[in-house]
Amino acid sequence: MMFKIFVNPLEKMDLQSPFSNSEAGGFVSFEGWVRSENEGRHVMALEYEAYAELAEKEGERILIEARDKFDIIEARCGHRVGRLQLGDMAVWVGVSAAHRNEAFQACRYVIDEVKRRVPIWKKEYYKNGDSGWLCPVEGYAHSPPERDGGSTSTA
Amino acid sequence: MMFKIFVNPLEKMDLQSPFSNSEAGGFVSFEGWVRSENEGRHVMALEYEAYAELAEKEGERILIEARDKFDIIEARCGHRVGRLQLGDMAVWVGVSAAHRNEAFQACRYVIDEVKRRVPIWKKEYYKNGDSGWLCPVEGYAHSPPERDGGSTSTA
Amino acid sequence: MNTAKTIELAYYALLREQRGLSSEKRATSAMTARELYLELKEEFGFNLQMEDLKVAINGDFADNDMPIHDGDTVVFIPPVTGG
Amino acid sequence: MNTAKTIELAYYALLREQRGLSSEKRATSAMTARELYLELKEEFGFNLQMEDLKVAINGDFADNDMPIHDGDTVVFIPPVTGG
Repeated sequence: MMFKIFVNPLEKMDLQSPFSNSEAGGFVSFEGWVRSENEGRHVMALEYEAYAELAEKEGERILIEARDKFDIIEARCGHRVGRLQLGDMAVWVGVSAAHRNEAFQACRYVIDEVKRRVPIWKKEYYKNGDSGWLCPVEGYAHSPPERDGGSTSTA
Repeated sequence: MMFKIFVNPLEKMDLQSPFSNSEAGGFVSFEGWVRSENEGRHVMALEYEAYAELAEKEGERILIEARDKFDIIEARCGHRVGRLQLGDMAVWVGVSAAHRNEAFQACRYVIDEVKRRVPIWKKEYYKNGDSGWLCPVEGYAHSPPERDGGSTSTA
Repeated sequence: MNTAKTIELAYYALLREQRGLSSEKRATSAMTARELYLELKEEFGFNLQMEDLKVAINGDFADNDMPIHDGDTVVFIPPVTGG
Repeated sequence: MNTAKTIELAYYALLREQRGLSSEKRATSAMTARELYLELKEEFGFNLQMEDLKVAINGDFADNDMPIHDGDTVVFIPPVTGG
């Protein structure tokens, strides 16, 4: 298990290379990409900031929970920080298992919990020159409505 | 949408390259790998055979169904045929969407339906020298019990 | 009524191995795919039952009881195990 | 009873921008993380409410009403938006 914060671009090949295992029959991965629109606003770029020490600790806990809850072989997650452009990969989750059902469920669990619990924050830069830290708190300025457990400019 | 049978090894980079799209916030992929054990037997290699014309037609229908059922942007699938070794990728499914929930659901739908409907067959070669076409029919020799909609030497 | 016709058959996987051929032309008086399979099963000792199989006629899935015509390509599809 | 202590604070994201600093040492008589935040909120005009925040003490999550001690590192964690 390994949760890691990356300052440099996430490299899928590197992230996936520890997964080779002849007992694994299925591998599910999730990639979160920076997309151009959030709540009707045109996003030009994103900036992610992490409380890295605690992010990696909490991220590792999530991966261990995934292994305890689902019959999987390996689970890993990488999260990018710094300034990202449209289409860049912000987060990668990979899970291998003997059977695909467990791989799908665990991968979904990891990304959901990472979004919910890991101390990482996103600032959006808009086409009109505005920018702001997303803040899903009722009544606060940048407060996108919930969707899939929190809609943002990634997924 | 594109479902394709490959005689040569599946190349993830090639399979994923058509997915770049600035509206996509999430990308989910599934990889089926040849694993070393099925129903307690030691698998050494696999051979896949396809009725290619109908496989690509039925596969394409599945991808279109996925797009109709779920709010996704793109879905693709590649399936390998021929002789595969342990760890080789037998099948790849990729789905992009604005939101991750749809990407996960559609990816799961595609692999489940591909396994259920697309005319492709798998022969397992065992450590003890035996081999046989898997045949999930009651009372038939090679008849693994159902698990996750059909347990085999991939996931 | 003359029901003699020539059918193109293609075999895959288990049926290909049991038949020892990938494809063949066959003269038959079978009216439907089901009748044709029973004829083949009898002749070649296929051990799959008709109800275990799907049928494709001319490149797409068809009902087992679909009539077959001279020149049709018929494929009997064992339970699939891809993925 | 002398409750004066020196706390190490680190700020992230919105709080970092509102404070204009990434970290600082601060003398405080606050007994708990909650009291400390109310002190900071008052002084620096933070607009997030205590109930919107989580607290980390010495590198791990802690209860808002956890006592704080001299030398502790305290981080107030705005609602997370990673992924």
